[in-house]
Order: sequence, then C-alpha cells, then structure tokens
Amino acid sequence: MPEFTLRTLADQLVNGLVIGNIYALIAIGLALIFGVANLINFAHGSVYMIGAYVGWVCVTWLGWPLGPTFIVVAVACAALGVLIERLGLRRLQSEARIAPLLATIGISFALDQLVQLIFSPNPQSFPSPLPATRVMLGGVSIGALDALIAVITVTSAAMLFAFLRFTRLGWALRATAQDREAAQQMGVDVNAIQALTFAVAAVLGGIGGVMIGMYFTSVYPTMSYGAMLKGFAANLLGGLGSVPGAVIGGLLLGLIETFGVALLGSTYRNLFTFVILIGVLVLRPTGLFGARRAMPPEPLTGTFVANSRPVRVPRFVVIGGLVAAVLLPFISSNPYLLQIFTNAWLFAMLALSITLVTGTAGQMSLGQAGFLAIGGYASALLAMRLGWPLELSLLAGAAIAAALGTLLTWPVFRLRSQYVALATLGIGEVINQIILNWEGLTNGVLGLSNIPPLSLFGLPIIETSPIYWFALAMLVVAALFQWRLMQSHLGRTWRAMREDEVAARAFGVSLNRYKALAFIAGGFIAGLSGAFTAHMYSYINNETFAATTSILGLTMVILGGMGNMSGAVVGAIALTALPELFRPLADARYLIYGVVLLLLVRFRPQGLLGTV
Amino acid sequence: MNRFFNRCASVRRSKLNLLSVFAALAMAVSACAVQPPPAAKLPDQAAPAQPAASTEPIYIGVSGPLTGPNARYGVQWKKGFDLALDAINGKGGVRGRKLEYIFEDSQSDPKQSVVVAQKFVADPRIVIELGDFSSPASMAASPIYQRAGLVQFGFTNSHPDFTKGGDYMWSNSATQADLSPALAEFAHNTLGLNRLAVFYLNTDWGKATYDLFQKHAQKIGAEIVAAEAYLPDEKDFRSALTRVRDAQPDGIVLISYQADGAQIVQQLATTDLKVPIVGASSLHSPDFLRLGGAAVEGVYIRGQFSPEDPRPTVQAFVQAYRAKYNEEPDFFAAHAYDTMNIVAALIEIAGPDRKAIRDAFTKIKDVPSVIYGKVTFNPETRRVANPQFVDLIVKDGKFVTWDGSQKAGR
Amino acid sequence: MNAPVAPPSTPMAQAMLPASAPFLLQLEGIQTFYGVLQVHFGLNLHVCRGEIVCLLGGNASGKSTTMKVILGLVKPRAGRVLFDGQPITDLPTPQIIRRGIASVPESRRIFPEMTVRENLLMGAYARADREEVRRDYEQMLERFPRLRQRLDQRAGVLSGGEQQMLAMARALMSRPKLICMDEPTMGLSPLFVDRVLDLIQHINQQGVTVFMVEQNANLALQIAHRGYVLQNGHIVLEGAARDLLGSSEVRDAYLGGDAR
Amino acid sequence: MALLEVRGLRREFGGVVAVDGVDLTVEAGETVSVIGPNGAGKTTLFNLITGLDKPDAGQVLLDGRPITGWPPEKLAALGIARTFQHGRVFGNLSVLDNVLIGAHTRQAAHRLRAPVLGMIAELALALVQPPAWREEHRRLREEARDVLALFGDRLLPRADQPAYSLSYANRRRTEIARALALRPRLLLLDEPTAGMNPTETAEMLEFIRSLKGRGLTLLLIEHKLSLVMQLSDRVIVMDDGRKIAEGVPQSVRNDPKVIEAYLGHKRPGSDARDVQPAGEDDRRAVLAQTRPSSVS
Repeated sequence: MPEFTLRTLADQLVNGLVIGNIYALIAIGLALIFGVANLINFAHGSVYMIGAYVGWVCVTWLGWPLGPTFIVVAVACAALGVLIERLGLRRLQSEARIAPLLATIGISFALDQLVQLIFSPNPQSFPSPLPATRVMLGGVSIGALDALIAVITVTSAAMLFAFLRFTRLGWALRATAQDREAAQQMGVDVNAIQALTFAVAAVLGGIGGVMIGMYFTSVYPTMSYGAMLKGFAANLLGGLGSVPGAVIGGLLLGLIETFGVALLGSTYRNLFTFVILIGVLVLRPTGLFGARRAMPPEPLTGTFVANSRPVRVPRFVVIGGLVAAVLLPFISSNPYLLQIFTNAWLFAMLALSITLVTGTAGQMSLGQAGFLAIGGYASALLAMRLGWPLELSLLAGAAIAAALGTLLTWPVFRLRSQYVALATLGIGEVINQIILNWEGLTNGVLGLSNIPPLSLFGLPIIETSPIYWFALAMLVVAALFQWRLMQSHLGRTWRAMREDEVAARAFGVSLNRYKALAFIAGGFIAGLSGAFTAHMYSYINNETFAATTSILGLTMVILGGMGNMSGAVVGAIALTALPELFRPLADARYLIYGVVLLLLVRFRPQGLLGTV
Repeated sequence: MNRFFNRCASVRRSKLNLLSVFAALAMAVSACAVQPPPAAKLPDQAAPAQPAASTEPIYIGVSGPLTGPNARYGVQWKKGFDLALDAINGKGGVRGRKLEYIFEDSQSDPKQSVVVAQKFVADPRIVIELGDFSSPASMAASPIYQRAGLVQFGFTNSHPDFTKGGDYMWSNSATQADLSPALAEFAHNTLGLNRLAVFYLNTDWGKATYDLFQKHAQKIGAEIVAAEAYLPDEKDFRSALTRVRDAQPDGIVLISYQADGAQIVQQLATTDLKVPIVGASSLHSPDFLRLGGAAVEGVYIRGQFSPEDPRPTVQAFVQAYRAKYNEEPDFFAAHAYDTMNIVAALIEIAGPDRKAIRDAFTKIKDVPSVIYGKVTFNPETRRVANPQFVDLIVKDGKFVTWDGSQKAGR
Repeated sequence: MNAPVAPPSTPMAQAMLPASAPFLLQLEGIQTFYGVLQVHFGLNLHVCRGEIVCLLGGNASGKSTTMKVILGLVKPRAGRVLFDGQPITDLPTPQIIRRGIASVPESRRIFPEMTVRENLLMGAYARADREEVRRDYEQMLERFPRLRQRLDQRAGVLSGGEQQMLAMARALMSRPKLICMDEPTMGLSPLFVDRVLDLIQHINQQGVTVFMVEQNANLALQIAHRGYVLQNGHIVLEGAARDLLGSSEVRDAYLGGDAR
Repeated sequence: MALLEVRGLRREFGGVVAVDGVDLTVEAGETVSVIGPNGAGKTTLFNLITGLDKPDAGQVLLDGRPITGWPPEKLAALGIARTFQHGRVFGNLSVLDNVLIGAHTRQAAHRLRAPVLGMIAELALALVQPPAWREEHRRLREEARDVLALFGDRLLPRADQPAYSLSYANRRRTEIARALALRPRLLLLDEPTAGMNPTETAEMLEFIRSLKGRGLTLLLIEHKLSLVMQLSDRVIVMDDGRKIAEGVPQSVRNDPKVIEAYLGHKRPGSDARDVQPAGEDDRRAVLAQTRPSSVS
C-alpha cells in the first residue's frame, strides 16, 4: 500500500477532478437525452469519439487554434446528434421500447467503423497546443491543460445551466422532460425539442472528446465504448436523467477511479467503474442524489417486445435442415466451411441462451459472454488441474457457469428493461476483470494454455469433421433441452413474465425464481458453448470471450426474432457466415453489420422469424 | 379484415425471402470455401506441387489483423512482407517460382483465426502459415495447423507456451528470456540506473517480460521501486504516474507497445518527474515517434536493429524501405521482412512441401537477418537463439544509435 | 336511453360558414380508438363564441379523450374538428395551440421542477410579442396574488389549489380564444372549487370561450351556458345548463348505466 | 368469520391520501361492489388488497389471518385472484396459455418451495416431464378449455390465437377466464365491462351472475351502476379515498351523499389534494406518455 503524502493526495485529487470533469460532460449529455427521450443512448460514446477526431483534424491537420476548433466540433456534433435522433429515435417512437435502444447500438457500430475506415484504426497523436508548464498553486501542481479542461467544463455547465434556466428553448426542453404532453399543450414542438436535446448533448460530448484527446494525447476509434460506459456509470451515480447529478456523478467517478488506481493499480480501474455501476443500480437505482425523484416509470409492459405472429417453421424443414447439417461433412470436406459452421453451432448455443434469457424471459442481457467465459475457464481448469475427463468437465463447466453466473446476476433481478441491459453489461465486464486480476486461478493475461483437447470416452476428437459433429450434437442436445423447457409450464411462465411482470405476479409467479431459472438454463447452454470452445482452442485468456461477443449474440437473436429458437439458430448462421462472405470487404464488414441492425429494427423489429 | 390479409401475405412473403436468403447464403459460403482466390486454379486436393504448375507462384498464408484494434500491426506486416518479396521475386523467386502471400484478416480474434486456419490448411497451395498476431488468436488455431501438418510460424508470438503447441509451431520472436535480461542490463549496467519504475503492458507478452525483467534486475542489483501494470486500452496514466513519482525512481522502464508507450512518455512530460526513460525494442517504431512527438526526445531503447547499422542486410532493408514507403521502418516491419526472408530460405531448401518445410527449420543456418544478424533455430525451443541488441536513443525525432555519451541526458 | 335534446346542425351548413362563424369550435362525427377499444362513436358537438360549455359524463365515458382530440393529442379515425371554421384535425398539437386554444389539463400537469415564474411564461411559449407577454404576466400576477408570493418556488411544492390557479394562469398567458379545461375542480377543497368556478366565469366575461370537461355535473352546470352529457362514447343529452341542472336524466346518465 | 376483512387501510402518495381509513368486509359467497367517482381510490384499494401495493397503515385479513403487505404471488397462492382495470393480458401468449397462467399456483411444481433445491427440482420436473406431471398438465389444459367454454363461443375458437389479436371485450373475458383458472376463493374484478357495448355488457352481467350462482365470492369495481345494482349484495361507496356509504344497492342508490359524490358536492372542510393519486393501473392508461423524470 503506497503512502499518501499530502502532495500525493493533492495531485491525485487534481487528476481525479480533471478526468471527472470530462466524465461529467459525457454524463450530462446522456442525462439530457434520458430526461427528454427516456432513452439510454448507446451511440453517445461514438459522438464523443467523432468530436475528438474533428478536433484532431482541426488542430493537427489544419493547424487551427483551439477557439475555432471548438466551434467546428460543436457544429459537427450538433448535426450528428440531430441525425442520430432522426435515425435512432424519431421513427421508432411508436415501436416497442427496445427498438430505439437497439437502433443506437447499431448506429454506434456504424459510426465507429466509419471513423476507422476514414482515419485507420491506429491511434493518432493529438498533442495539446497548450504549453506544458505547470503552475504550483498552494502546493498543488496544475498544468495548462488541466486548467483549460476545468474552465471549459465549468463554462459548458454554466452555459447549459443558463440555457435551461433563462431561455425560452431551455424552458421548453425542461418542460418536455417533465411532462411531454403538457409541454405539447403549451405549443412546444416536442419533436424539435428532442432533436435539440440530442444536439446539445452531442455538442457537450464532442467537446469532452476533444479535451480527452488532448489530455490523453491521442485519439482512436475504440475510445467510444469506454467513454459510453463511464458516462453511464457517472449518470447512474448521480441519478439517471438528472443534470446536476451527472456533474456530481462524473466528478465522483473520476475521483473514485483515480484513488482506486492510486491504491491498487491501473488494471483495477474498470473494475471500479463496473462495481459502482452495478452497486448503484442495485442499492440505489435513483442514484446517490436522486432521492426526491421516483424512478421513471418503465415502458408499458407488453410493449418492450414487439407483438408478432411468429413464422412457424414446419417440422420437416427443421428435420431437413438437421439432416443436411449432419451430412455436410460428407458433401464437402472443406475444413474452412466446416469450421465456419462449427463456429455457427457454438454461436447458436450462445444465441439460444440469449434468446431464452432476453427473448423469452424478457431480461435484456448484454453480458452473456460472461457465461461463456465462466464455462470455458471452469471446464479448462477442471480438466487441467484436477484431470477430470472431458465429458465431466464440460458438463461441470456448464453447471458452474449456470450457478455462478446466475448468482452474479441475482442483484439485477429487481431491475427492469433498460436498467437490466446496463447492469448485465456491467456484470459481463466484472467477470472479465475478475478473470484478468485473479491470477492465481486464471493465470491472468497469460491465460490457460495446453487445455486438453476435445475427446469422447477417452478418444480424442481433433479432426475437423468430428469436431463439427460434436458441436452440432451439443447444439442439438442444448436445443432439445431448451425446447423441452419451452414446452413445459416454464416456457409459458417466462413468456408471461416478459409480457407483464405485474400481472404475472398477481397470478403467483415469483419473479426472482423464474428469472433465476431462465439464467440457470440459459447460463448452462452458454457455459457449455464456452467450455467446448476452450477445449477446441486449447488456449484461452481474458480476451477470448470479449464483451463484444455478447452484443453479437444479442444481434443474432434480434435478427432471428426474440424468444424464437429457430430464429436464434438462423441468426447465428447468418451472422457467422455473412462476415465470411463479406471477407473481401474486410474493412466495411462491421459498418454493414451496424446498418443491417438499424434497418432491421426500423423495418422488422420482431426479427426475421418473429417473436415467440 | 384487409389488415389481416395483408399480415398473412407479409408473413408468407417473409418466409419465402428467408428461405431464399438462407439458400443463397449457404451456396455463397460454400462457393467461397471452394473457390480459390483469383489468379490461381485449384490443383487437386492434397496433391504435391506438380511440375506442370511450376510457373505458379508458391503461396504463403498470413493470418493477422487488418481491421479491429490491432489493425496497425497487420499493416506494418504487409509493408515488411512486400519489401522482402520485391527483392526475392526480383531475383526470380525461389526455385524459379514467385513467392506470394494470401493475407486473411482475422482481426486477431480467435473465432476468426481458427476459420482462417481451416481455410489455409484446406488450400493445398499454402505451404506455410505466418501469424496470428496475438497469442489467443494464434494458439487457438495451433491445433488445426499441427493436425494438418502446416507450419504455423507465429513470428510475433512471444508467449512462452506458443511453440509448445506442437512441432509445427515455430517462432522467430525474441522471447522474454532474451529480451528481459538485456533490458535490465541496459538500464542498470549501461545507464547506471538503480531505482527503477516499470510500466508494463498487462498482456501475455508484457507480463512475461516483466516477470523475467524483475528477476534479472534483482540479480544484478537494481531495485524496482514501482511496477505499474496497465491494460492495452488504458489511456489515463496520470494517477499511476503520480504513484511512480512518489516512489522516487531514478529511471523509468517501459515494457510497452508504441501507442501506449508514447502516451506514457507524453503524460510523463506534463508532470515534474524528469528521469531517463528506457524502452523495450517494441517501441522502436516511427509510430512511437509520431505519437510521442517532442516528448519522446531522449528516450533510450534497447532495440534489435539500428537503421544506421552498417551491416549490408540492415542497410539494404532500411534503404529499400525508405524508398518504397517514404518513412522509417519499425520493429514490426523489420520483423516481417526478416520472416519472409526466412521463409524464402526454408522453401529454397525444402521446396513447396509442408512437411519438408518444417524439417528445413533445423537445416537453415545463419540466415541474414535485420534483427538478429544471423538466424539459426534451436530445434528444442523452436525459436531463435541469441538475438542481438543495439542501443538507440531518440534524437531530433529519429532513432539513432546511442554512442554512450549524454548518459541520462534527459 | 335518452334521445338528444337538440339535433346538431348539418355538417354541410357549418362547413360553409365564414371564419366569423358563430361556432368557435366544432366536432363532427368523431370516432376514436385506443387500439381495439373504440372510445367515441360519432361524436358531434359545438361551442359558440363567448360560451361556457361543459361536457359531462361518468367515469370512462370518453370525456378526457374528447379533450385530447380537440388538442390534437389523439387523432380520430373518422370525423373532423373545426376551429374558427378551419379544420384542425390533422394539425400537430403545437400548431393547434398557436391558433388560439389553451389547455388546462387534467390534474393540472404543471411542470413540477420549474418555478412558478417559468411555468407562467411557458404558457406564453407560442407567442412572439415579448412586450405584451410581459404586460400579461404582470396582469396575471395581479389577478393571482398568491402566485406572486411564490414566483421562485418550484411549482411542485404548491398546494393543489395553487397548482390549479397556476395552470389556469398559465393557460391564459397564451391569450387564447378558447380555453379547454379538463376536470378543473377535481380534488380541490370546496373553498378552492368556488374560487375556480368564479375564475372561469370571470375569464369568460373577459371574452374567452370556455370548454370544460367535468365529472362534477352540479358544479359545472352552475356556471355553464350549455352542457353535453357523454356516455360510453355517445352524446346522450344536450341542452341549456339550467335545463340540465337537476334534471333526472342527467342523474340517470350517471347512476343508471346502460345495462338496464 | 368474514372471508376478507380490511381495517383502517390507508395509503399516501407523496402527501396525498389515496385510501383513507377504509374498512370493509366480504363474507364468503357474497358479492360486494365498490363504486365511486374517478380518483376515489378504488383501484388503489384493490392494489392494497392484492399486494401490488403496500399500505401505510391498516390491516388486511383473510379468514382472520393477517396478510397485510404480503407480496401478490403469495396472495395468489391463498386464492385471491383479480383482473385489471385496462385488461392486462399477456399479449404474445395464446388465450389458452393466458388461462393456464391463472392456474400457475395450482401446479405441483409450485409447491416446490425450498429455496435453491425447489428451483432445481422444478427445472428437473420441466425437463423430465414424468407421467404425473404430464397428467396434471393434460388435466389443467382440459380445465382451461372448460373455463374458456364458459364464455360460449367467444373465446374457445380463439384458444390458440395470441391474446393481442383479440378484441377489447375478448381480452377482458380472457382476463376473467385467467382469474377463474386460479380457482379463487376471492375474485376481484376491476371494471369488467369497461369498453364493452350494451350487448356485451349485458352478456357480462349474466356471466357474473352465473359466477355468483356458483357461490364465488366477488369484490367488484364497476361504473355501470345498473349492473352494480343488479349484482351486488352490498355496495360500498368511496369518494376521495374514504368510504362514504355502505349498504344494500337500493339504499345506496338513493343516498344523497352518493348522488352528491357523483354529480357534484360542496363538501365540508376536506383538504386540498395536490396530485391526482392515480393508482398504478390508472397510470397505465393507454395513452399516458408522460414521465415525471426531469431535467432541472
């Protein structure tokens, strides 16, 4: 434990406040949007990243001074904000509440990839044009940039405050946030106000991006994801939708992180963010300062998932498809094709798990990759350290994933809709952080190598075709397992819970129990997929089951149709095979992917095969 | 009622669409799978190179990141490969045939690297595979290459377990066992630094390097007063720098990659800690200079080659690289260049035969190398023995060989 | 079932009326649905210039939805709304407001986190004449001295009666031709109920036409000129307020139900 | 002993008293109606009895046993079933599945209450589906069809359609069918005829009458007073959160206080109420799009 001298304390305080200022700027934007549109805007991080790039272009390419740079950034981001409102929200307002949420995820995918295409994925150096001198102020050393960041944040916050307090438009914005319908009755064009809100939020985010670019001395396309999470955490800390709360939450998060790093080291930084995020969600969902406000009412039950008549896949098609899948290695022994489909089967298991938890039971999970990781590590460790036979370690790994994952998710059960998405996102990250930092068990970043290969009854399964069949067989067993549950009273109960929690409770459905059952059953299937993957790869580390896998899996489910098992498999095949088809388009692959998600949400929110 | 019929109609339509999309998809994937890339006809499966095909190029598979967070390394690879191939093919290729490579973008993601591996092992034209970039991606694909008997030349894979994956796994990456002690000796013995603060990238590479570094530093009598691990996506080092400052080091060691290394140095410049900085060879890249700007001036690097090295191998590489790309070569490009030359040497001995190429690793001796001087593989570790090091310093925005003067001159 | 007292004039005749038509507001053949639930079954009613008209009815009779149709918050599936002789059925709410309709919504719907001052000025949101707004604002404070004392307080902390005052003052700030009130006396103490009724009369005497939706028939009919009784989406009674007041038919409409 | 007894029940929302010291008893086999103008607190009272909301003061007793503040899932197991004001069916579930959810507490699986083991056992049961389980479900399904058949050919032909595709009236019927599948000891109906036309209302009247004839205990919120008059053994009138009258239908109908409550009143000294204390269900009115979240 390092010693804290007064000077250290003061310096860390400055560090924490500076970074906290930027978190606050991001959080304010998210708060404005949440307040006015009741939407968690996943594309906000991308706006911030684009703001940083615009600023970088102005300063380093065009050699502009900071003043005009900030103006250009503000204008560009405002336009982008309006565009996001148009694409991601306006047209989807009458759709199920899940639609705009997913649309913003799609937009952020597309924007991130677009920037990567234009500016390459490499980080770009963004030297601060300010002098590097530091001034000692009463024992605290402050740099010019630190001061600038503080000044700009405070100015922005003050200007926003003045805008909201003293201008007609500001009043209209607040009025819309407080009571949309009453605001309309005062003659406020709430759609225009909503666009304005996105613009203001985007300007703040963009300015935050420029400053963080200078502060971190570089800009890079992937900076959006982390910023978005930090913004959410800060926002939740201060109370979702509250602007003063966002400022305080941002500063607090900056301080907590900085002192956390000061105590334990940099690798623990994100752990703090996510533990805070989950802790606040669970213990005090109104935020530390949101006591007076009630939690905003959830979207109307039954509208979170679109009503639809699912496409009934005839049995002969299912059986025909299965037969074709079994025979595939005889038709083509091309290992490339078989590997793609092996991956598809493994992804289909993840998708089945997500479709059970999210589609059937209505718990929007963005952390399902955590179950993969637990399953993979548990099975690998059992096989390596205890020498368990593969069959046993696979099953035990899946069981441990189900149990441990459900236990970790337990605190989320009291939350609903958008909050579940945020909390599970956090839980997925926490699992990843634990894997990273619990070196004694997981070997940290070095990962587990020489994991025993797949085998059955002692016979190793190492050829491509047998692995393919093994994966297919597991998928079939998992699907049968899930199908059987869906045919039992559990399927009915889960779906009832998804449609209307209140009515379900009134008929004796205890929500915690059935949410837990969904996570146990889904976690088992995901865990099995993860365990299989670990043995197939023979090496895993913390990056193997990356967080983006969760979102990919969720997209498969949305593509196929929520709760629709055939849809999950179709979605998995499509999204595993499509990127391979688009391989020649390498760079644009994920751009297309984001656009597809956006179009899907817009034109067929119930997915290809429809919600079951 | 109308609405109802419309709905029925739309459902039926969508089902049709779905089936046709699905069918098209399956066909397209399989078409992709069996169709060779342009410019080549697919020879019979598993048949060895036919004399008739002897004018065809010999193909090398490369699995690496061209998109995603590690894309910049793949781009550097390409530059190194192309440069080496210019020379090799300019001289008529190997055994009278041109060498070509097929680069598949894996994003350095294990899910994709295994697919790429299957694609390569199934393509009989591929005689050796290079990559992947990160250890999770490489090692997940290893079983496939091992099984198929195709050499996986993981030339950046310093993970100690990589070459233990099988006798088809080879690497010319300097291992931590070589790199770490050299770095420690440079900092302590050469530069005379006693109280070291270390930043290391918390990946398999950085962690393993640090562990050995720490051991060796202790052995030679240097004290490590602070060790800061950080994740690849870490950008905010200020809190950690404050910690380091409080530890009062007389030198800072960076076990970093270019981007994060540059950031640490830049953020360090905004603090009042002014001590010499020593970096690992991975920092030897124009990216480090570009990203670090003025702040990296005076940073010491124990590199593996110097652009000023008078050796003809080095000069040929550096000159050609400058001419072709109008920039300074970096460690990754040099490494890729070396690797392609090794591959050429292997094929020269073994011919376009997968197994023979594996066996050739023990036969090649003293292949000229930018990084190692001369490369000979150790059949036990399947790695290169005794890499050489050269001490560099950043001066006027360039890497120059450190002449031993201006010690600790920052 | 009670037959309507006075048949409405034919739509044709009304459509041809000039802008100075005696009917300030007119609803013709309105049919409204919430999803599969039909709320209005061909609703016809009108409000003349200078009138106070009340729309009465029991729970769930479709009163509040009528208000929403007028304000454009709910779009009818059939029928049209005319204001000042112009169709406004398809206009978005803000534009309807700009034409001179103000609303005092059900349960007030003041902006709780904004100050009383801001709430008042929000009422004039659609107006551009700043000077006049300022004058009206001063006037409003004179008329509602209670509000002046609380100008800088959050409106959410006001008592129910004060909130009702604020909501009415806010509506008046737009200088409306027609003011629509949804249950203005609901949940108020008798003292405030009287004040609110006096106010409505006062507003009306100053030339503002009033359309109010009320459950409290006896109160509303005391000040209204005319009234309609709505039951299950049908107008079942229509007539002069004094005829309706105390009429057994109104009582039946409330207490009798239609399952007789 | 009364089946249901409510003593001095009180619920405040942010200083507004929605239910104010209400007493109420329902004897087994009785039909009691609660009437009153909008905002009188009727739905809040229902929510308090069925556990969807917790009272600030007062007691709820079932068979003399205190059940105050119990969660709804426990109360459902005791035989309290309800319908909702705006018809909360499970939209994407078939009509039959909606009804089967009503029988949720009657399944053998529901008796596996042990904390973790019960869950595992339920999972195993659903997976193995032993003959006893299958028999139980066959029986429940048959029974659900019988319940649907009570509504003539209104629901039975649509048993396999998703509930969202039903007409409004049929949704309300489905809700009642779902509640009946619980085999309730006490059935609370919240405006069962809302949104129905006179024919449908008359049909519903007959239906409820038949339920009454089977000895079901009913607590009813209804606005169509003629229906209330014809069905109820007793009527309770609420206004402004309080019970203002109680008695047999005819006496209540002619009670001046009741008429005043409906048609307008000059009440003595009651306090101002700040906000419409809408119950949860009121707030879910189809169009309510407002959110009190705020930017300040």
